[in-house]
Formats: sequence, C-alpha cells, structure tokens
Amino acid sequence: MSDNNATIELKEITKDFKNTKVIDQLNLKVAAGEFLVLLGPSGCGKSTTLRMIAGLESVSNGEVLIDGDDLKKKANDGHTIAMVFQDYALYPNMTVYQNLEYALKVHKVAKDERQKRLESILETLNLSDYRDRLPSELSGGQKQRVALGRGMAKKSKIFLLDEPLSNIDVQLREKARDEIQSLHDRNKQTIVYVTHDQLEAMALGDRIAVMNDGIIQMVDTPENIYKNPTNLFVAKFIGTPQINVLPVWYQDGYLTMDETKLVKLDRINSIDPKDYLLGVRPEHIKVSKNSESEFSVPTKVTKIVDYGRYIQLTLDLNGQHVIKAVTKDIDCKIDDTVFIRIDERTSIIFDKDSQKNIYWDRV
Amino acid sequence: MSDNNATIELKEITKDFKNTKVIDQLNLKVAAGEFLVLLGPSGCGKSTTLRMIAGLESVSNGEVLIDGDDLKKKANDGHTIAMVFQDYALYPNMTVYQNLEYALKVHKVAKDERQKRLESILETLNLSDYRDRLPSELSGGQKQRVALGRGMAKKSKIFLLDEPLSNIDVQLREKARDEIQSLHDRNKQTIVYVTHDQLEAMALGDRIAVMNDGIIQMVDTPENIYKNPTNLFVAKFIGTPQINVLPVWYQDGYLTMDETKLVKLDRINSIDPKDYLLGVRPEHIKVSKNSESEFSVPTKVTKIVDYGRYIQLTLDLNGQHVIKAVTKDIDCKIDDTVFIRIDERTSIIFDKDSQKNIYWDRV
Amino acid sequence: MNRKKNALWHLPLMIIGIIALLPVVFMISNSFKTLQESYQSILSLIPNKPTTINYTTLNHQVNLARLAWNTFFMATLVTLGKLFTGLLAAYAFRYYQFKHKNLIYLLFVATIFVPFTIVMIPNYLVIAKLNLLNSVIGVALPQLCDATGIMIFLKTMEKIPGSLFDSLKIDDIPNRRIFFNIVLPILKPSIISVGAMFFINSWNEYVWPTLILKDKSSFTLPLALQNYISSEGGTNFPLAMALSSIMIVVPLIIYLIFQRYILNSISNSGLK
Amino acid sequence: MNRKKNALWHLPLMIIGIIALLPVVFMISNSFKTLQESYQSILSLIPNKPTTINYTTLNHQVNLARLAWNTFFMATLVTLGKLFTGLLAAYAFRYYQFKHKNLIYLLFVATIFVPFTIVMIPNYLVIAKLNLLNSVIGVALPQLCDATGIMIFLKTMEKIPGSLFDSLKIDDIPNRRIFFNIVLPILKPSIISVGAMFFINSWNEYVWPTLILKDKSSFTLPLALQNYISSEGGTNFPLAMALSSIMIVVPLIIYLIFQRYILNSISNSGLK
Repeated sequence: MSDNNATIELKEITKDFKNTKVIDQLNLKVAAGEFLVLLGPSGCGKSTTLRMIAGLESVSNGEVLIDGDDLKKKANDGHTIAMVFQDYALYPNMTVYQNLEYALKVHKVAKDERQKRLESILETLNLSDYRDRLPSELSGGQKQRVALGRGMAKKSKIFLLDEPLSNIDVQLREKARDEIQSLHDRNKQTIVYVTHDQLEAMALGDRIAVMNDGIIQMVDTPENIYKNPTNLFVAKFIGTPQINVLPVWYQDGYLTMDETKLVKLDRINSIDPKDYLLGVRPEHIKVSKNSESEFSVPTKVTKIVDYGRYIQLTLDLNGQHVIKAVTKDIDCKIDDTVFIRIDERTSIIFDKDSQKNIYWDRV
Repeated sequence: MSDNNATIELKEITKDFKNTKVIDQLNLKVAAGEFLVLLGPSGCGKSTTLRMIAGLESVSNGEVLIDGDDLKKKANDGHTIAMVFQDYALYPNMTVYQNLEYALKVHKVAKDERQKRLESILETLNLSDYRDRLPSELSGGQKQRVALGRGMAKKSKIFLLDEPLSNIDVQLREKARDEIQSLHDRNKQTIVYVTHDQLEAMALGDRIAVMNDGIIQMVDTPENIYKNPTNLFVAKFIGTPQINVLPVWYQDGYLTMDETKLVKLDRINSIDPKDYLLGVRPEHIKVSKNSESEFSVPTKVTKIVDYGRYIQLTLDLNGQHVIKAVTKDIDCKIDDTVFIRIDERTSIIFDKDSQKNIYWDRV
Repeated sequence: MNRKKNALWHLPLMIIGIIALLPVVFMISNSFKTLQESYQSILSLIPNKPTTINYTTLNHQVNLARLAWNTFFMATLVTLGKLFTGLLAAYAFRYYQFKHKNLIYLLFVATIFVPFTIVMIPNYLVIAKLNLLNSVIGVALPQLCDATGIMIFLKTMEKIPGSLFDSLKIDDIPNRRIFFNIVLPILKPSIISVGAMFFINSWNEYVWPTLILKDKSSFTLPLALQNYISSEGGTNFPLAMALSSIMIVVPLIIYLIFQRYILNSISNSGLK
Repeated sequence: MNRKKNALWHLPLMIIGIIALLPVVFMISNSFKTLQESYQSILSLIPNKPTTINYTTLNHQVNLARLAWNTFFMATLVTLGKLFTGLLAAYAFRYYQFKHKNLIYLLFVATIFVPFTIVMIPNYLVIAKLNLLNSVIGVALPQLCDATGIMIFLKTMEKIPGSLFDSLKIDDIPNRRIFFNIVLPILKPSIISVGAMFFINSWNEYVWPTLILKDKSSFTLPLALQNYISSEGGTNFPLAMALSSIMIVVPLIIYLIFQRYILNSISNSGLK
C-alpha cells in the first residue's frame, strides 16, 4: 500500500450471466506495483474479470478488495482506478487536450496543476503536436496514446488496460508495447492488462494469469508458464507454432509411441504404466540428417518455411502424426527423411484424462 | 497456360484516384500456378492492385493481361477468377451449401456435377456438419472456410485472396494458413494473396511483392527478401523485432560509429567514404559477457524478455542508441554490461540518402 | 448519484407519457359512456355505468364489414404499390450511375416536406383528368412516390457490404438475380416494417380519400368517422368514439405482430 | 449487362419522379397565370403570359408579414418544446433502468400510428378545459410527446459506444455533466436535423391550429391558405397557388441549408 499503487484481491468471485457461470470461484491477488496480465482466448471471462475490478460489472458472489477495502461498500471515488478501453472511448467532441483534462476539471484539480501534469504527459507520449486535434483526426496509434494519457492524467493507484493494442497496426504494436512497459517502470502503478495475444503477455507481464472458461488455469511468471505449464490448455495456448502433442505409453522407464521408444525417463520413474500425452515444443525437437541415438525416429519433411531468423519444418511421422520443428540451420529438401530426437528435460507429460502436467506439482 | 491455372501480367499499370496516383507504373508478372503474396502496410495500394486484377477496379493506364488477353477487352466470364474477401462477403440469406452452390447454379452447372464438387469441398474444409447453417450461425474461422470453399467451387484458373485471415482469431490463423497452403499444393491455381502480415507472407508465398506508396519495392523469394532487402523500407518491414539501424561512417575498410570501429569490410572495399546506415537483424547481434574481439562494443542491458524459445534483449549503447538483440541463452541481469559484435556477412549497408542497399545490385 | 436526481430525470417521461397516452384512454372510455354521461362528464376516465349501446347503434347505422373491407383493400393496394416503386427506385439509386443522381435524390427527399395542402389540388385535378375519381386507383396513384420508403430501403441497401456485390460481379451474376435472390431476402425485415407502416398510415388516411371517393359504397372507416365528426362538434360524441375505437384495432394488431421488426428497423432499438 | 436492361430499371424512377414533382411544378406555374388562363388551361405547365398579378393581389388582401411571423413563432416554440422533451426522454430511456421500460417504449412508439383524427377531439377538449384555446401554447402542448424525435435521439445515443459511459463512470462524472458535456455535443447533428424536420412540419401544420386558433390576428400561413381553398373548389385558384408558393419558400430554404444533416438522420431513423 503506498501513494502510487494499491493491492487488488479477488476472493471467491463468481459471476452469473443468464444462468451460466461466466466466472467460477475465482481467486487472484495482485501485489502493489505489479504488472499482471490476464491472458486467454475470446470469451474466457478475462474482460469480465477486469470490469469487475473496475466496478463496471457487479459481482454475483465474492469480494473485490482494493487495498483491503471492499469495492461494493466503497463507491468509486474517480481517483483510485484508471482504465483504457479496447476502442479507446475518447470523447469525440473534445480535443486531445480536453480529453485528458476533462475528468481533472470536473473533479476540480487546480488549473496550474492540470496544465503541469498534462504538458508532461503530452511530452512523454509524443502528443504535443496533436493537442488541439479531435479524435477523428488521429490515427489508430495516436488514439491509443491519447487513451493511455487520459488514464495517466489521473495518477491513479490502479491502471486497468483492456486489449489496448488490438486495434492498431501490427507494425506499431512493438513500439506501443515498449511505451506501456516504460510507463510502468516509471510510475510503478498496479497494472492489470487484458490480452489474447500470448507474445504481448510474455513481453509485458511480471506474472501472467492464463484463463479459460471462467477459470484461472495458471498464474505464474512468463518463464514458468512457458517451461512448465500446469495443463495441456496452457501448454497449447502459449508458444507459436503450437507445442507438439503425441500420444504415448509409459512402461519400464520409457515413453513409447506406436511401439517405438521415444524418451527414456530418468528424472521420474514412479508413474503408472498407462497412456499419456507427451508435449514437446517445436524448438526442442532435435532434427538431424542421420540417426544419432537409439531414440532417433525417422520422419519425412513435408514443408519447409524459412522465416529468416529460423526455419520451420513440418514433419510426417509414419503418415500418422504431424510434427512441427523449429531449427536454425538444416540443409534438407521436401520429401527428405530426417531424424528427430526428444530430450527428457524438455518433455512435458500430461495425464491423458485430466490433461494435467504430471510433473508440475512434483517440481 | 493450362486448364488449371493462368498467367497474370500487369503492364505499366497506373491508377489515379482524385488526382493522386494510388498506383504508379506498376509491372508485375505472376507465373501460372505461382503463389504470389502482395505485402505492404495499409494504404500501400496492394488491395487496389488485387481489385484491378479482379476487374473490380478500372485501370487508369496500362494493361492487365490474363493468359495474355487484355482484361479490358474481354468481359469477365465468371469462371476464370475467384476471389475471397476480407469480410468473406457470404450471402447472409443462404446456407453454407447454398452459398457454395449459387454461382454454379446461375451458370447452369449440372446438378450432379455441382453436388459432387461441393461434397468434396465440404469434406476437405471440414464443413460437412455445417452445410445447412446460415453464415450468422458460424464462427469467424468457419466463415473464412466457407468463403474459401465458395472460391474453390468455381475451379477457376486464378484465385485472389484479400487479407483472408485478418478477421479470425490469432490461435486459428496458423491452421488456416496451412489449409490455404495445402489447397494450393493440391489444385495448383495461380494465387495472388494480399496481406499486411509479414509472417503470413513468409509462410505462404513462392514469391513476395513488397509494396509501399503504390510502388513495388521488391519482388523475390521470402529468403532473399529477408536476407538481402533492396532498401531500408523492405528491411524494416520484414522481421520482428525490427532490424537495428545504426548511423555509420565508412573509411579505410571500416564502418565506424561515434569513433568506434564496428565492422571490418572485406567483401567490399570500393565504396565512397561517407555516411551510411548499417542494418543488422537482432539475431545477428552477437552478445557475450566478455569482450571477444577488437570489434566488441560494450552496452548496457535495459530490458530482458524471455519468450521461451528465445530471449530478447534491449541494449543501450552510450545512452544514444537502442539495440535489440535476440539470443537463445545468456545469463545476464538488467543494468549488466554486455558486449556486442556485428559480422560483415550479416551486415546490410544502406546509402544514407537513397536508403538503397548498396550491396544489393552487386550480388 | 442519489435517488432524488433519478426521479428528476423521470419527470419528462411522465409528462410526455400522459400527453401521448391520455387521448387514447379518453377515447376508449367515452365509447362506453351513454350520450348523457358523456355530456355531463366528458373528461372522466372511468364510465359510471359502462354500456355497449354505442357499438350496437353503430352496427345498425353503418355497414361495418363493408367499411372495413374497403379500408383493408385500399390500404393493401397502396402498400403493395408503394413497396414496389420504393424498392425499385432504391435499387436504381444504389446500384446505377446516372446523371444528377444526387440532385434527383435531394428533390425526392424534399417532397417529404411539401405539405399535403399544397399538392392536394394539383393532384385532384390530375386524377379528375385521368377519369380516376371515385376509384381506388385514383386514391393510390399519387401516393406511389413515397420518398420515406425509398430512403429507408436505400439506407438498408447501403448497409449491405460492397464486397457482396464485388463477389457477385466476379461470379458474373445478372442484375435481376441479384435483386430477387440477394437484395430482397436481405431487405425482408425492412420490407415488413416499412410495409406495416405504409399499411397503417394508409388505413388511417382520410383527407385524400375524402376528395376522391364520393360514392358511399366505397367509403372507408376514416371517411365514415369523418361524417360523424364533421357535423360541427359531433351530434353523438360517444358514437364517434366507438367508431374510433373500432378503427384503431387493426393498426394495433399489425403493430403488435410486427413490433419487433418495426422497432428494430425504424429505430434499431436495443433497450435490453 | 446491356443498356436496354439499364433503361428498364430507370422506369420506376421516372414514374415516381413525375408523380412526386409534377404537383409542385404545376403549383408554381399556375401562380403565374391569370385567373382566366388558369380556368382555360389549368394543367398546362408553362403560362402563356406569365404575370405576377396574383402575388400583388395577395399582398393587398392579407398581411403576409404578420402571417409569416405567426407561423415562424409557432413553429419555433413547438420545435424547441419537442426537442427538449425528446432529448430528456431519450436519455432516460437509454441510461436509466425502470420497471416496464420496454412496455412503456412500445406504447410510446405505438402513438405514432394513432391517427390524428382520433386524438383530435380528446385533445381539443383538454385544451379547452385548460383555457388554452386561441393560444400558441394550446397548439404546442399536445405535440410535445412526439415519439419520432425520441426514437431518433435514442437511436443516436445507442450508437455512442458503451465504453464511453464506462469511462465516464470510472471517472465518476455526474449525470448532468454527461448529458450536457458529452451527449448533447455528440448528438448535435441529430438535433439539427430533427429540429429542422420539426420546424418544417410545424410550419406546414394546419388541421390542429385551425381548431385552436380562431382569432384572425393569430392566423398562420397554412390557415390563411385553408381559407382560400375551403370555399369549395377555390374561387380564385391562381391566388391560392401564389400563397402556396410563398408558403413553401421557408421550408425549402431550411431543407437546403440542413440537407446534409436531414438526409443522414431521417434515413437512419426511417421515419418522417
């Protein structure tokens, strides 16, 4: 708790909408000054969660605590929370400067103070030249910056952002991302940021909460989420091209597929002999022209895409499985046979029924 | 020229719109059966070019030749060209099956033939279960497949696609891309594909035509465009994070920046001593903890993002330049000093005034 | 924001609610009063001794079935005619290029604001010249140029994305088919709502039919009502109110059946 | 598609064009004919010997300036009143939750289809009871509940994205400020066009003012025109046409000035 930021705590939040649970008993703590990203596919409830934190959506059950105080019992004071919307929600009849100034003016912030704050924000966001333009005269990227600026002008303790980059050109997104990052570095507000773009989430979040079907699947740092996802959904949602998933059978220390031994498990040997799903990220598939070990498996190259920085191979295994591999340099042609190898260290093993990562709670 | 596909040739095409040249003397040849991608930022004229090939937009000057015949002199017969639109343009009052069938029915294709064709298309695109649904009852990805199927049903020689993937979820795009690719592999139609997404272009195109301001900047294979772009625009447009661009001075075999020698040029030594721009892609910046050669330059780490497959560093050089580097494994913290090295082989040198790649026409 | 402020905002709603709905309640109420009670307390909303005498009397005095049929026939004819011209005109405005298109459109819309008082006499003279007095065609003809319908259809057509027509053009689909197979089905909700509007307006119309229809046998309901009212002040006020109440039934039913279309298409209302 | 087919599609346009515009041309033409010529060839479009005699006669017979002022004053009052109630009501419908909101809205819109003939008498009686006969307020009062305006404003308000109001809510901006600082400025084009429409309709109105305004000094232009026409067939037809032509000038000017707004807004709402 400080002047700059506040903690957020969601306690057993449930949200019903027309008799369906949109959010189901959700618990989440955001530390003061943390940058938390809510990540998930469309319709997973991430925007609803954000709107409940903002007080725009009522909570069917549970509590939203801001700095320990229940939001329901304390009306929004107009100061604590600022929010940036996906469509920016700029006031179309006001200039850039008036948009930034409006809430301050209504809440009787002194003119000198207003001017000082806004000049510095316009400066920071490179908007000084556009101060007298109407929103309709701005490009998408500029509108996005104005929306950001309007949120900043309030000097709120909590800053909520709802897919703020989804309406601007791909080329500009990287720059806008860096801007948001450096704002957080400077102001240290508590930020909750909603997005469906996993790269954005990885780049920005101190921690990421991956949501699906109204339930938080995993909350952790980007690194842990990538390397050690709790379940198959998280594993598939993060990373492009998607993680390879192969049906395997465990017995006597080996994972086998179609009678072929794929991986020798040394780290863990106390799992039941039964069907599992083996997840291997494309960059962890080791591709070579020759068989290099007893675990090398021959595959046929069906597609090669050179993205410049890396080469993506689509491989066919026995005509039954499609495997994507990412490598830096390999000299092969379509229809060549190449060998792949999978390492235990980079293998993620999921229970076939629960789709949970069986390693996860053992680490 | 064959039954399946046709050549396209644009000869000195100019398009004026309200006294501004949208397209300026554009020349482009698409071989029969080729997959050509028109890539560029919004407003670069790529969609207009596609619409001129389709005959939807008149040409102010020049000729559009389909299999050698001028499009202007030969009315569209409804058979040669099929097109998929960004918003899919499905007939909202017809079911999926009716959408696919409509043009065939109007053009009196026999019922048996129609049925045979459509069944196989519905099968291929996984749409059999949705044949009786209205477009409003479909998801974005399904709509996109119906639009694709409607184009396929015509068995046209030329297939035009205008940003067909821009309205569907990121998660589904990879799959949709693969689908389009395999359709082309199977049917070998001539395809012209418009997109603003460079990764899509790299993945799909036999060749890519990069456009800007109504002018084609470069037409070549994805690999060549990435490795040896003709000018700074192309270099910056392709690749993410963007290529690093540093102002350098050439003298006596060395590229120097702020008095520091960066690169020794062995391949070329006949260039004028003057200002150049040095382009280096982030993955070609060699980062190490210790100085490894006389060309190692010390920088300060300002940001580290772990994307799982690779780590992206933002480096500060003398407080004056920001350099982005992509590496696989490096053990460093924010504010550490690391050394970077640039190799001649991966350096792209642009003339400062014309912004042209000075190597390009020498290769 | 507290409850007091909230109530303040309801005030205008209540005022215009009263202004809007009171006359109708008043009409229905008086149709169930005796002539005597109506004279004594015309503004009281609930009749002392409700009676259906006015309705039975009315049934004796006029041929209600005949009146209703005439009104229905005329309204149907006018509605179909207006839909036909409106749809074709809107399609022409949307998809054909011709000289002075914008100017012509501007003039069309301008006709909405020319008061009927002004065009009444010229129209009457033309209908007389064409020997169409006393005929339903004579009533319908001058109404065929309803610019409102053209505007609504044009607007709906403009909402159809251009790519749909590009697609049809690439597939070389002839215009006639585009109109019938694509445009009309897409416009169905608009056609229903505009049609309902046309029908109701035509059903209620009295000034123009009064001029054209002289023969009692071709009278419509509003004309009959006019007869009851025009005798300066109304010799039998409850009787007129009874006829009014009958007359309002058909528009009410149509409105209720098609309210979803009407509310959507006219105002795209999304109160939920 | 060949030219013949093209011409076919122009036919409905030409027909309704003639139906729509002929009466106005005819009116202007006859206002420049002598009484004699008008009798002889009333349907000829170009006067043999154009004369301005009707206009000068008219100027002697009535006080045109007074009539125009009365009309203007009444139309302005009605317009402002309708805009005021319409905007407040639409805002209440859009941003407040109250019981039976949808039903109330449905009833409001229903009033558009209740014919004036039917509400005329109840309204007259109420105005008489309120002692407002012969006053402009009496003319204006029953018109304040114009559902058309509410519908158009409501529709425009619905186009304002919900996130704008979410944003205002997060910033804790009071309702009064939202209405005046945000909603009204955004609605400006709608207000202008609906205002122009209200004004023109009110300017042209004659049935209701005829009932309320008995005193010649408070007569409006349409009432004066009514006097020239009502003497069964028109004793001086060219004179009536001259007055019509004068009366049409103000709406025409307003329409031309605001046409951009009007074309957009009417076709959006789909109602007159």
